[in-house]
Amino acid sequence: MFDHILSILIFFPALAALFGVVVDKDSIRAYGLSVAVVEFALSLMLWFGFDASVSGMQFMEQVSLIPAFGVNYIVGVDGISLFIIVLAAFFTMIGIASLTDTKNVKNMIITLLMLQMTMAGVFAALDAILFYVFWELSLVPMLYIIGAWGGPLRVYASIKFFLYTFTGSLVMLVGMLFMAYFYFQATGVWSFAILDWYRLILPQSYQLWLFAAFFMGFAIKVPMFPFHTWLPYAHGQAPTIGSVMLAAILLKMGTYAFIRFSLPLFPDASVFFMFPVAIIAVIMIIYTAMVAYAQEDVKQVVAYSSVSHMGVIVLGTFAMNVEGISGSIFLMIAHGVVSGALFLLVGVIYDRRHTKMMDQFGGLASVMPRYATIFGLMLMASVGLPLTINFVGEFLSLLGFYEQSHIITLLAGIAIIVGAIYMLSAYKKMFFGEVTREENKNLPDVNKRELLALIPLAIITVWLGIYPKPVLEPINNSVEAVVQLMHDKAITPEAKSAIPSVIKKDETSTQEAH
Amino acid sequence: MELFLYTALFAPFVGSLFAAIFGASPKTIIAGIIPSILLGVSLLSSTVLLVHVLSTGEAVHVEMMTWMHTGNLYIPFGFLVDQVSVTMMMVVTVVSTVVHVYAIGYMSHDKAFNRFFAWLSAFVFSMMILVMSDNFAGLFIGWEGVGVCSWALIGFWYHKESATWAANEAFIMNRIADLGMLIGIFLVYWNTGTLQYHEAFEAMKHLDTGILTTIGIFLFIGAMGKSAQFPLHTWLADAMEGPTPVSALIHAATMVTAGVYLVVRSNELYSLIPNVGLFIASLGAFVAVFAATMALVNRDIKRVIAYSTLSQLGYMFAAAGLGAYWVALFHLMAHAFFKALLFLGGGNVMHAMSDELDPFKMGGLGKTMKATMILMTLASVALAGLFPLAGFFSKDMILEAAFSEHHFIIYTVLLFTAGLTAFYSFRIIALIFHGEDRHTALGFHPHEAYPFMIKAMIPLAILAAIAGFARPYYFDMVIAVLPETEYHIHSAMTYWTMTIGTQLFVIAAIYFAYKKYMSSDIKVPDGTSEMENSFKYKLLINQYYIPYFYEEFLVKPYRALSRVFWKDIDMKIVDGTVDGIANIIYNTGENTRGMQSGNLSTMLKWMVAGLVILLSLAVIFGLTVKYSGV
Amino acid sequence: MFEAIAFYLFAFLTISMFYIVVTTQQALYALTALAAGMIFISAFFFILGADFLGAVQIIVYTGAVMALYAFGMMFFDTTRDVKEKQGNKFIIVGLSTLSAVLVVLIVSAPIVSDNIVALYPVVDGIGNTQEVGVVLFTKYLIPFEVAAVMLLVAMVAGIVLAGKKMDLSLTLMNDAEIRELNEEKNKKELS
Amino acid sequence: MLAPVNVSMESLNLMTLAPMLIPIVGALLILVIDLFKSNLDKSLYVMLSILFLLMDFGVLFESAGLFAEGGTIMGVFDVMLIDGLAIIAQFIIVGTSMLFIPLALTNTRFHEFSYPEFFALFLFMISGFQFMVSTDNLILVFVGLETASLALYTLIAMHNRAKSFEAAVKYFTMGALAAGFYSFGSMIFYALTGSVEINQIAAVLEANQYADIGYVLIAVTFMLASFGFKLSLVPFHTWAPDVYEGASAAMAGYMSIVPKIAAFIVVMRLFEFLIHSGVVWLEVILYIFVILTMTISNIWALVQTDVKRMLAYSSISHAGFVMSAVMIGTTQANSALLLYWVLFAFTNLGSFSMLWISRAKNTDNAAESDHSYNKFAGLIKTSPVMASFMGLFMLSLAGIPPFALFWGKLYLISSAVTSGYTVLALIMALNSAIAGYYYLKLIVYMFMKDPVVGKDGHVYTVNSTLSLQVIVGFAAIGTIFAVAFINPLLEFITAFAYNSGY
Amino acid sequence: MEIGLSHYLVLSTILFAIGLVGVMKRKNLLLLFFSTEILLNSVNIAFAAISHYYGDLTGQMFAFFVIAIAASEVAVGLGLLIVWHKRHNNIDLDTMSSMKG
Repeated sequence: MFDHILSILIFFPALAALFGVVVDKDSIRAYGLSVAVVEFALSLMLWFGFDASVSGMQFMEQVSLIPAFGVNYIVGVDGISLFIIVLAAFFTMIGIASLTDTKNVKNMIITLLMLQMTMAGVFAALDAILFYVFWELSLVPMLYIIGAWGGPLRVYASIKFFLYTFTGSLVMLVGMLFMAYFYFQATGVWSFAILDWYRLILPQSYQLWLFAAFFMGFAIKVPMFPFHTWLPYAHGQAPTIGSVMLAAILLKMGTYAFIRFSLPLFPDASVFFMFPVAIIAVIMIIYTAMVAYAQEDVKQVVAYSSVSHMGVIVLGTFAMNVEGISGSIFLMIAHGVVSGALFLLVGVIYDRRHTKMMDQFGGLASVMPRYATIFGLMLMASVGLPLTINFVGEFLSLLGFYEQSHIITLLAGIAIIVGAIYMLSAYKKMFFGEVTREENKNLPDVNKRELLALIPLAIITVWLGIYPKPVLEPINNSVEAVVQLMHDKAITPEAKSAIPSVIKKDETSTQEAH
Repeated sequence: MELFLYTALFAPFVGSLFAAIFGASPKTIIAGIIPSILLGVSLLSSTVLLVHVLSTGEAVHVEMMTWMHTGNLYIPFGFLVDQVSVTMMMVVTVVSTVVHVYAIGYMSHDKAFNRFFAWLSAFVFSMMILVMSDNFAGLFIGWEGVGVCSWALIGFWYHKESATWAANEAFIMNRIADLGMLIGIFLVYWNTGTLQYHEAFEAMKHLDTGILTTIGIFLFIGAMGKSAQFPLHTWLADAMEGPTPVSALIHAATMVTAGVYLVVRSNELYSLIPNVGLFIASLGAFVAVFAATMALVNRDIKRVIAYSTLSQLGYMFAAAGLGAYWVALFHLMAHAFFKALLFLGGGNVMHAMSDELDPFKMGGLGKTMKATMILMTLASVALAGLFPLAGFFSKDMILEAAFSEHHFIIYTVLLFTAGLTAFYSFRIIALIFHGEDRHTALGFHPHEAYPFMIKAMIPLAILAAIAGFARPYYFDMVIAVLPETEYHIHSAMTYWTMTIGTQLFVIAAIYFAYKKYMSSDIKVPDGTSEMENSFKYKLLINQYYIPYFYEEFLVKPYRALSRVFWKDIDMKIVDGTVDGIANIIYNTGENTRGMQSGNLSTMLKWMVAGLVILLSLAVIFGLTVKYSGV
Repeated sequence: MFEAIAFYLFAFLTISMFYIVVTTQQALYALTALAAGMIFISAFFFILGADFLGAVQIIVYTGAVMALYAFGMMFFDTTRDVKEKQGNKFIIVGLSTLSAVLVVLIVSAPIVSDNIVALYPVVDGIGNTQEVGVVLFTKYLIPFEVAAVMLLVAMVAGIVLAGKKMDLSLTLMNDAEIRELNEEKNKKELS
Repeated sequence: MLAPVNVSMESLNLMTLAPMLIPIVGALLILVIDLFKSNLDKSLYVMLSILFLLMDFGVLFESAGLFAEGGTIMGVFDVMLIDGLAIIAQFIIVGTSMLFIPLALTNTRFHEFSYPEFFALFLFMISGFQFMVSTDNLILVFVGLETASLALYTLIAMHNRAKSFEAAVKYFTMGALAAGFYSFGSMIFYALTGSVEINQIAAVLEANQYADIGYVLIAVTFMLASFGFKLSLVPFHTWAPDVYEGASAAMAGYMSIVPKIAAFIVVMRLFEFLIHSGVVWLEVILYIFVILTMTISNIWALVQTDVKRMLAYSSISHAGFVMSAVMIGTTQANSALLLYWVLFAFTNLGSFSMLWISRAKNTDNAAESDHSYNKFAGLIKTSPVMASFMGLFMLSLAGIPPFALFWGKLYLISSAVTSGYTVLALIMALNSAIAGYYYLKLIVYMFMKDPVVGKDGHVYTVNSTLSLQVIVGFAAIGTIFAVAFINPLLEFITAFAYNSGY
Repeated sequence: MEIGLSHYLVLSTILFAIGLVGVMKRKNLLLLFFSTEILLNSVNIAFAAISHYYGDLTGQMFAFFVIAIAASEVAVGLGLLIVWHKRHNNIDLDTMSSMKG
């Protein structure tokens, strides 16, 4: 039954969205929720069917699409992608469950289900073109969500979001075509299958150019400084659900792609560009954290905090060792959960007050204690408190990069300081102090529906913070395979030495087996 | 024994959860009682463990489960109860049990009673993790855990701006240090391949001194933050915005000593790098006198006690830095008891005075608050280090250590600080309990605290009184894990001279304090007196202008820079470039669309023009080929 | 020699005729000059031995095309001067001079062509018309037929555009009006 | 005396004529029917046209079979040339025509469809294009081109509105100029080589080793100018926006595809051998053309306020995009060109049909033109299905995967990459990004703005009939599920193009 | 003085250029059509000349078809001209710019 589970995961929501067209608009919410629940259940089945001890791809399916040009429908998951898929399904469910009264709710649900398809597709795709298809397609529902349900600047924000990412990914597409061409030159066969590409060892000069091309696409998506300016607009204008999906899943596409494409395909270039990228990451971390501190709109704080955290993820990715990459993948999931939750929380207050300006609030802790508690928990997770989900990822990412550079890690570590500064000051502005505004005095606390969405997130936040093993172990195995691949492929001596070989690990693992 | 270990560790956690369940509901006394009982359980378990460790001399080591495992990194939730950690456990559980019971009374009128206990127990749990962990990562969990609990408890009265500000300050300043700690941990990992204390210290023996020094410095930076050492000390005084039991437990007895614990725990590392140790000791000595001077003039009971805490932490670091780890630990323990007692007494006074903190507005409270007076005096005597209370034994050892290690400057500084300590301690005792009644005029109606609160303080009083005598037994116990450094002054003559001299010096200071502040012409200072306008006073009351410096040169520039980053760089330059490119493209279209004039004649001209341009190019190319080819 | 004289004479005449066509303000002058120019061109054809083409040129151009134009001109008031506002004379003059100079520059240099094999060589002693006929109805049969279709298309197009009431818009008329129109048409056909 | 010419019927290969003759017969039949009985309904003529085109399509299969077996077929004194390109191009021409002609069956009455001549001219035009692509004789190309063009001018004018006359006149006049260019270019080729057949020209030039490169370039220049007009390359594109705006949406859509593919085929035949012979100048010039056309028309499309006009500029841009394939000149590029055009046909069929469906008899006074962006504001609220379809086609045009045009772009850019045109590939990619903006603009209007025309969605579907819906549905299916038929299509095209030597 | 092919080609080119001038200069539709006729005719001379000098009939064929095309164009062009004139009562190109941008 697991043979086609990935395809089912990808296309079930799309099909359901099509059928959703005929569902009455009063019942669409229930319909959407049930579809999302089924989807989530499917993704859980995927998890349970997943063999954590295997490092390679699982549940592979392959259908030829354009054999003449080497384009295939190949899907499969490994530890790297598995959890993001689960997370995507989870957030779709949470998102639909927590949808407040929206106009055109039917369109919203259909769009969300479509979005779910693209998200599952991106992370399951093992063919570059298939990946690109879902990658681009995911822009469309998001464009609609921001543009149709967003704030006053929604059109500007949505177009900016779309065109910016679109531009980057077109450059990436050119890179992909070059990659396929090099593969063709080497083997005489067209292929866009990533696993095939993994076997190709390119000269360093090619790697550098291709890395740069792919980098454009990924960096804008992540978004990395200085390509990040679409994000505040997108988040600022998007409805809650849009921000949640964007922050929780869509941004992860970029960093995921780094691990899936850039690192294993271009190990030497990755090492070559490690420091420039790391410096950008450090700028992202500190600079955007400071910008976040200056914000007046709480949603923008969370938005900029996303950029800051993505910096840590990028840094971990480019650590080129198992600790760092595992950490960055874990942090992707962690940041997904936490930033998703934070956006949901911002949405809660926005629903009540229709403003996100922090100076409109103050003293909410006494008016909405439960809300304040959950917000506080997520805040602490966001600043990377140990035993919350974020810490594991952040710790491992920084730990990993420390092997490469002490100074940069030290600078990146400032994240934990500046992160605390903007988060705590935002929290202080919103929740502490006296309730000064009349309209804030009788705000209702979080209701059942909102709790339904938030409590699971809170549980995950703590659970995976304390016991990350179920997630970390599959990630670890797959990452080890990737790092080993990179090590084996590396051709320059610098790269060989920067990327550690994993094989020596056997003796330690037996030692730890007890 | 594992059962006791888990009980000791998780009982506070259960208590915290229990109280948290009632977090949002109105005050229920049960939310205070249950956690207190559970803490008692934890205390009992710790005692059992202590007995076990004492009797067998063996550490209890368990590994509960894996936390992180990826690549070569393996971090379990492992717990170690050895001689050092059991000491800390006893200190933590004893003080926290007392404080819990005390707080049931102290917080009885607070709306957020339940929340208070949830956080307080959570703090104890974090602290237990901190001291019991068998690896650096676990330590860091506790480290951050106590940080966040401290944040929540300092900002407990969140409607007060000053409280929330102080909470954030504490958290952020601790974070700065935590970064150092984190880097230290990374260094440990990449150099030794493990974070387990045992294995890491084992591996360090083979490492280069340079690396060890770096590790030592970074770990100590972590310790500096938590233990509020200069220059990260400002948060501690501000942290007094929290409820008094919090100050007693967190900011006197336990959390702030975590830094000392870290250094003691890493003794094997610091033994290898004596230079860093010396630096620690010097910094400790400096902080000791630095904080003591600030305490001299402060007009806030709790801040005075906080500065005193800071000063005593300096002592501990001085000891630890000099290699006298067990002395540091011993002083830590003794200090925990009498300082907690002092704070709780201060809490009683505050309660009595409706949260008034200025001792100048009190005076003569001894009449109404006899029990409190006795307890606080006792604690102050212990703090001052008079025989035979706990402070004498522990502090004297530190002085001896400094002396016998021939660090006479440190010795002198510490000795001088001892005098200052005695002076400021009794300054506030005198101002609060003795002298003229200055409060009635201001409309205060002081009353003694609940009897059970007083009773709750009694164990601390007893411990503060007798703990010193446990020194030999204690020594025998901890040398199993700590370096066996006993200090013997070579000549008995010198020893006695020193001891008695110190005692006399202290007594003189106490006398001076009483004399100065019991006089009947003490008035509530109004900023007009000559002393208040002196440079020295201004310097001290403004804490050497360090907070001012931070505000002006760090906080404000940071805020301004953030704004510049946002408004100017992010919006104008970075985003402006993006929009600029888009606008250039769009405007090019807008400005050139006139070319499509819709006039057929123009269109035809365009076509001919295109042809002519092509022709010219062709001719140029053709001629080039013709004349270059030939 | 005769050839050279004829060439230069007719070249001069054609150029001046066509020059008049593009410069005169009088539509009638232009029409006449064009017709004359066409006839002079046919002279070249005769010089070059393309008798059939020369004949066609005169018949088709001067006979048919010019007649058509003449009919066309009847619609307009031809007595009036043609007023043409010129935006920028420089462009026109510049572009055309440039193009002429460029092309002349290249074309005046002798073309060196080897390897040219006449596919349909001119055979001596046979009339041009006959030769043309053979080639036209063998090799160029298909283009010839397509040209026939093209002429049909042109005819249909001419009829549709000029003959079918394009001044009425069936798009905008309602059904009743159209019915009326059709009845009118039928009546005309019957009568 | 001339020797009698003996020709055997077999050597004539009259079969090669069949595909072109069928539409001619159809057209004549329509004219004849009209002679006997006028005022017949347009549906009759539409169906007749479709029938004949279907027959034509079937015969093309026959030709394709012959080609697959025996390679290129020359017929009728070697004037006709049925090679792979000719077959594919005819498939596209006839197929697209078949899909466009049902658009005549509108709900509202339009002037041109009341005349049977419309359909006759339409069929004549198709045969003209067919002749144009299935020969390498410049004369036949010229005649076929003119046949088709003259019919096309008339068809545009028959829409019978001021703007459509204006469009027809503009198109016609510029077309006449282009015809002059064409004949001048042919003349120079003839002067150089003594032949008007492209393969002969190629052979002679090859034999001379391009000694007269200057003359070749002059000829090429005139040819470029002529076909630049047909293909609407900048700066010969100026007619396109006006003509698209003036013509009916159905006609405009048709124009964006069929005449251009015919022109592309001729351009390929004409320039391919030059490029392969290393005429650097041509390569450079084409490079400039490609980039200018793509970029400038994209930039102008950005600022349009009318959807049809925007689509016109977008078509120009697409043509420039595809022109790059001619420049690259590899088999992959040529296949990409044809593939792209098939997919483009589907997408443009859809988008122009959508415009056509929404076309009212009168220009709305509130809106400044027939299909202004404003008209489509808030379409998702008034007519969600329509909005979704329109959005779909816009996404496809923008090159969002997995919709049809993406695959064309992919393959085309890939061919650039494969031939080492890295910069070109990047420029193509970036131009797609710029183009994204104006397609998106329509989506923004439809999905994110509030309606201005009225709450009644009927305004948008005034023309909707079953046949139009079928066509749109067909286009939509082709657009969405393009990936399903791309492989056979690509293999077919590649094989045919390769076997024809392109 | 031998008249060679070049002479004819130059003549043809000059006539063509005159035609181009006319095309660009003329704002009257009818006169514009005249100019396009000049373009085609100029080419015809060249074709006939090449044909003559190469002794090949193809050029004459081309010229023949060019004439046919010119004639057809005239028919259609005049049709359009008349329709336009009926509507607007002038044939000035400058009035013909309702679409632009």
